[in-house]
Amino acid sequence: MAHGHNEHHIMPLKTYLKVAGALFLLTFLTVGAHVLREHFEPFSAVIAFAIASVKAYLVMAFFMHLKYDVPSNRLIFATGFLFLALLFGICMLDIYTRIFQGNVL
Amino acid sequence: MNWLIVMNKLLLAKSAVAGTFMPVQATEISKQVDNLYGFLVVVSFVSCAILIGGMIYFAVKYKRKTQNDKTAYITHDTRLEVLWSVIPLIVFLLVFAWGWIIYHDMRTMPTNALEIQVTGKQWAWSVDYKNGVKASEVVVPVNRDVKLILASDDVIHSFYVPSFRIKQDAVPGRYTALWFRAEKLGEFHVFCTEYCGTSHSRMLTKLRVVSQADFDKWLTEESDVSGLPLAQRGAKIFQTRACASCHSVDSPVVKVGPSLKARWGTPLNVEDGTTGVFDENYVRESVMLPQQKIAKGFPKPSPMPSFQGQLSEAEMIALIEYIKGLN
Amino acid sequence: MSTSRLVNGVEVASHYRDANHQYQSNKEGLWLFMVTEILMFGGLFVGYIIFHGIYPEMFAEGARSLDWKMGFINTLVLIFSSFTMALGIYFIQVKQNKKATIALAVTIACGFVFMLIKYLEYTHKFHLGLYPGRMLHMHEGAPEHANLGMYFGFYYCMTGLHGIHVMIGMGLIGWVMIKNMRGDFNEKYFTPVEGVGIFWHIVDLIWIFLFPLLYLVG
Amino acid sequence: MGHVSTGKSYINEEPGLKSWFTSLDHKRIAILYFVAVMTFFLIGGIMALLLRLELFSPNTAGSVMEHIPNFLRKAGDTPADLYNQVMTYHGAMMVFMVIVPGIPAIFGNFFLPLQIGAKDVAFPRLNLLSWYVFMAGAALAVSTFFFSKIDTGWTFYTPYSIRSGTSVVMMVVAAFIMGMSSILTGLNFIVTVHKLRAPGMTMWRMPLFCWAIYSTAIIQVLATPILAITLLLLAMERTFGVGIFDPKLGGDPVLFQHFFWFYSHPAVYIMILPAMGIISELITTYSKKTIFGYTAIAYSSIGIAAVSFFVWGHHLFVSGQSEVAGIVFSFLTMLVGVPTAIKMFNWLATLYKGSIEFRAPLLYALGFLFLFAIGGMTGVILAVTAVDVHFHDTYFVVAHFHYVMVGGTLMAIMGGLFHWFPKIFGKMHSETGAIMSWVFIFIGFNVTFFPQFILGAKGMPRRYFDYIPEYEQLNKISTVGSWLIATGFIIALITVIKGLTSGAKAPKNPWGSKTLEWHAESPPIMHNFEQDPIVTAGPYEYK
Repeated sequence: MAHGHNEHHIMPLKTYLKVAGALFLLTFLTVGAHVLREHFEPFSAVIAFAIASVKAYLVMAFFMHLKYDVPSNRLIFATGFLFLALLFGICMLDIYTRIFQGNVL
Repeated sequence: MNWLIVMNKLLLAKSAVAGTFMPVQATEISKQVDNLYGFLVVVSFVSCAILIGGMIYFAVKYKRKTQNDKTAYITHDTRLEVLWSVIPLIVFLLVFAWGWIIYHDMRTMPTNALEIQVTGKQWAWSVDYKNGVKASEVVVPVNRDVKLILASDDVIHSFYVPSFRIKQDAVPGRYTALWFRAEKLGEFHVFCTEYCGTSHSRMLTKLRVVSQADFDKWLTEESDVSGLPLAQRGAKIFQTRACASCHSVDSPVVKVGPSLKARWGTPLNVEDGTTGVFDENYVRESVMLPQQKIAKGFPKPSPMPSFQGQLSEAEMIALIEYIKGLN
Repeated sequence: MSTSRLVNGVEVASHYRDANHQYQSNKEGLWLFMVTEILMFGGLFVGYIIFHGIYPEMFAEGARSLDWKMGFINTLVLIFSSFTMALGIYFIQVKQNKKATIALAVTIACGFVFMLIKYLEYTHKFHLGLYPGRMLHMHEGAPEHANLGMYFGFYYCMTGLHGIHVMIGMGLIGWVMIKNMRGDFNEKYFTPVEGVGIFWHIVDLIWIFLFPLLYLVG
Repeated sequence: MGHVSTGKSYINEEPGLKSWFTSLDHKRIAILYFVAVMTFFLIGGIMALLLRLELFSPNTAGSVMEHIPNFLRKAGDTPADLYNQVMTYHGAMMVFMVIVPGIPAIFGNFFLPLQIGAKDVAFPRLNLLSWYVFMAGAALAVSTFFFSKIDTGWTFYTPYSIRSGTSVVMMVVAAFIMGMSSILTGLNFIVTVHKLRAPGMTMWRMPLFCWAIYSTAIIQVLATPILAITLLLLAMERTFGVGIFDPKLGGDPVLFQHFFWFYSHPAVYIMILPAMGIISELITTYSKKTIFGYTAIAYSSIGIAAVSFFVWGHHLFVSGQSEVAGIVFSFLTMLVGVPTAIKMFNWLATLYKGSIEFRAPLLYALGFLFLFAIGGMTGVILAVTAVDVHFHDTYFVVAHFHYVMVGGTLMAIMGGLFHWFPKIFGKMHSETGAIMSWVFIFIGFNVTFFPQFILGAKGMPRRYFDYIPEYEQLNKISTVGSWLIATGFIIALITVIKGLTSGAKAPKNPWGSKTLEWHAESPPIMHNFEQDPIVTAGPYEYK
């Protein structure tokens, strides 16, 4: 309860507008990169997801107010992604080592 | 030092324990597994003795005497706690490494092994040799590396030979493999250990270890079935196709499907109400298209697989001849 | 047992010390719930990426049948709705509850537009016979890859589950909008709006990744 | 106790049956769970007895399943099919409807707020909702019984579960719904622990039961969503043939196992961690001594919760998972053994120089230590790759997890029940009855399950309706043991009923325990405490 009586942080309207603007811009950027994807191969996927991650950050930090929330809530939300990475990481570990293990078949 | 004596005793106990309650050790790997297992049992026994023994000792010694017993106020002891975290960790890492070494051997396929294709399907194993011999049991020569390539026709099965301490799932859609080098002659159980439905517990077969000479003889004999009388050939097919896992032939007991004992020529009640006679055409239809005429009182859809395209006409005739002979 | 009392115009359940205590607890509960949403969708993403790695060509074939322009419009619609949702909370915070109602209404409208576009996409797919899994039955030509149904399995699972969330979100926003019109919220108490808002942003967040995953990378 | 009681309690403050089903009080909700879970336990237990009866002798002599009345059977089911169905229901019910909700939803619900000095859980409405969600899921699960039943085993492995002709989708949806309930309960408890502790009740002054419930809640929230999506995909697979898990359509059945165990292995710790929490409480109370290594036990709960997410692949050593993955998982599994060992030794050290009173709860706790030591060590054996290849899917595994789940969790539930019985119901139960139940359950348990280790070593696979003759003797012993366990539970049931109907009025703190729940009335009033407690010391200050 770090905020005491002033528990609700109010972000100025201008920030909302800026964030929304940035999100729109990034969406156009994504599509732009998609249209011109031949020039970016083999990185087009990386670009698309990098942009998506930036957008996700903006939504989480500003729209979801995580930037101004208590640290424990940030930690809780991050845990979700962490455990997702775990599931992904180990499944990939199995599947890729299965493909490359020459000695079994 | 005392430690050495203790270690020595442990090792002795270990070899005494290794193999206790375990099936015959028929391969080198099985001895290694049993050694490791024996060590684990001893370690488990020692730690259980410390824990359970300590617990009983304390419980008796510090039994409440009066309502106002004073108890010691001990909150922790860092040295002790580190000790009983680190010692188990070391033991665990030791057995992990030991297990890894053996596991790596199990998973590393030998070169120049005799390759046999084993396919699981509900609920029988079918075994294919390079020369075209098809069998329902695995016959292998002694003292020779054998590699089984496992596949499955339907669901996951698991090929398990307790005496060899080996097991591997047969996964549909891909191949898996296991290998062994049998050192003992004899017959060994093969179980299916991945739950696969109705007759999971009857998906058994034998693994027969014979001498190289007997193996060669068996392989030639098996590949030369065309000389046999029709009914005997049929019996062979009945066996290799594992028909016996669902149909009994020596008694009227129902396993999964109807018994075939003294069935030939008898009247037939089909599940949809029609009737007929148990004759050549009915048997043929039931083998090729099992869902067509299911006998009354048996599950619908029938669990029987279709053998359409798998049995030649010649084999079908032999099979029918065999069933006729069961009367 | 939950009896409540009124503290500074905020209803506080008896097991909380004060309004802030209650607010912080509710907020934490919300975030925990959002973690489960992320993980649930995440499972689908993991499956998608793994099979995309195994069958890249099949997935490319599937992605070609999607119209990225539709996805693009939907992305814009959802981002805009996220913006209006955030505005809704902002207006309650600055005591402009009427404007908040409008912002929430616009958010719901965006939800409708999103679902409408989804509906058009789905019906178009159905028209072509692009159903999930074994129901896939292309009316013109045959799929290049026999298991194309898997791509559409993922497509319908992911967009379908997302669509269900959009609809639930619309319902929830409708609920807080009505509550707001009744004057249940003030600058001190608007936890339900904030909760629904976070839910709606999660829906947006998931779509931000679904769009490149399904429509662009393929 | 020198204190005038008004005679009001959560039990009688609101009259009428209806008030129970609409109550937001955490204690009443705990009782609702108690009744439901015990009912399912009874059904699951009867199934277990049936299974053991079938395995009394090999199938040549005929099958017990033939005596199942016709209206409970699907047309054409052979005895083997019936056995597989009973086996599946036993597993699925005991896991999803008894052990997973068991301790958290009953004792956690009742005592977590009491032990941290709160008036209720953080979200009382959500708490009641979780019960209804759980009951809806459970009802759906039970109703599959009247449709096509289910025969996949509780693990729903593909592709068998895709091809099985039984009501898999219904069961999967039921498990999904019960999973939601589990998530909501976990979420509720986490916030309760974070936010509702009484003044002075720091995290490090919480009783260890609360730490255990807290760790469990974390697993519930983080693991269950993956189960949810896995089960949804399985339902999709069955209805649309999507092909993600179906090898016929290019899918990967081993991936299903990964996804399934990503939940189900941590779920094993959902089942055992709260039990460990109860044991910590019992051992300190009945040896009248502060717990040894409080911090270590608390951290080991969190440690187990964390590491439990990294070890699921040890269920897949022979499944066709890669060798590398197998080795990695074996290594990580060893790490989870350490915090478990720490707990065991700390409990042992707590007994040292205590004043040990042999009451039924303590006997159950000692029984727990005994059985869990065996269950735990055989767990290590199974985690060693090379050895697991032999033991995987044999009765050795069956014995191991029963030693942990029954020998561990169920012993803790029974110990907790007799420990908290006076607090929950405000009446004293018969000590003799409780001890007799322990004698039968403890002995019966070992008679039932120890022979199964040997059966497994000899190679008898699990989920077998029939077996080869050489396994007969050990199976017979095992079956006889199951009758002893049943007797023990019947005695326990009688003890509980007699305590409820004719037990003497319980004092506030009959066992001289130090934790906060014993400062409340027996049974507690609606808002738990007459005066809001202020905590000034740790939970186990037996000086």
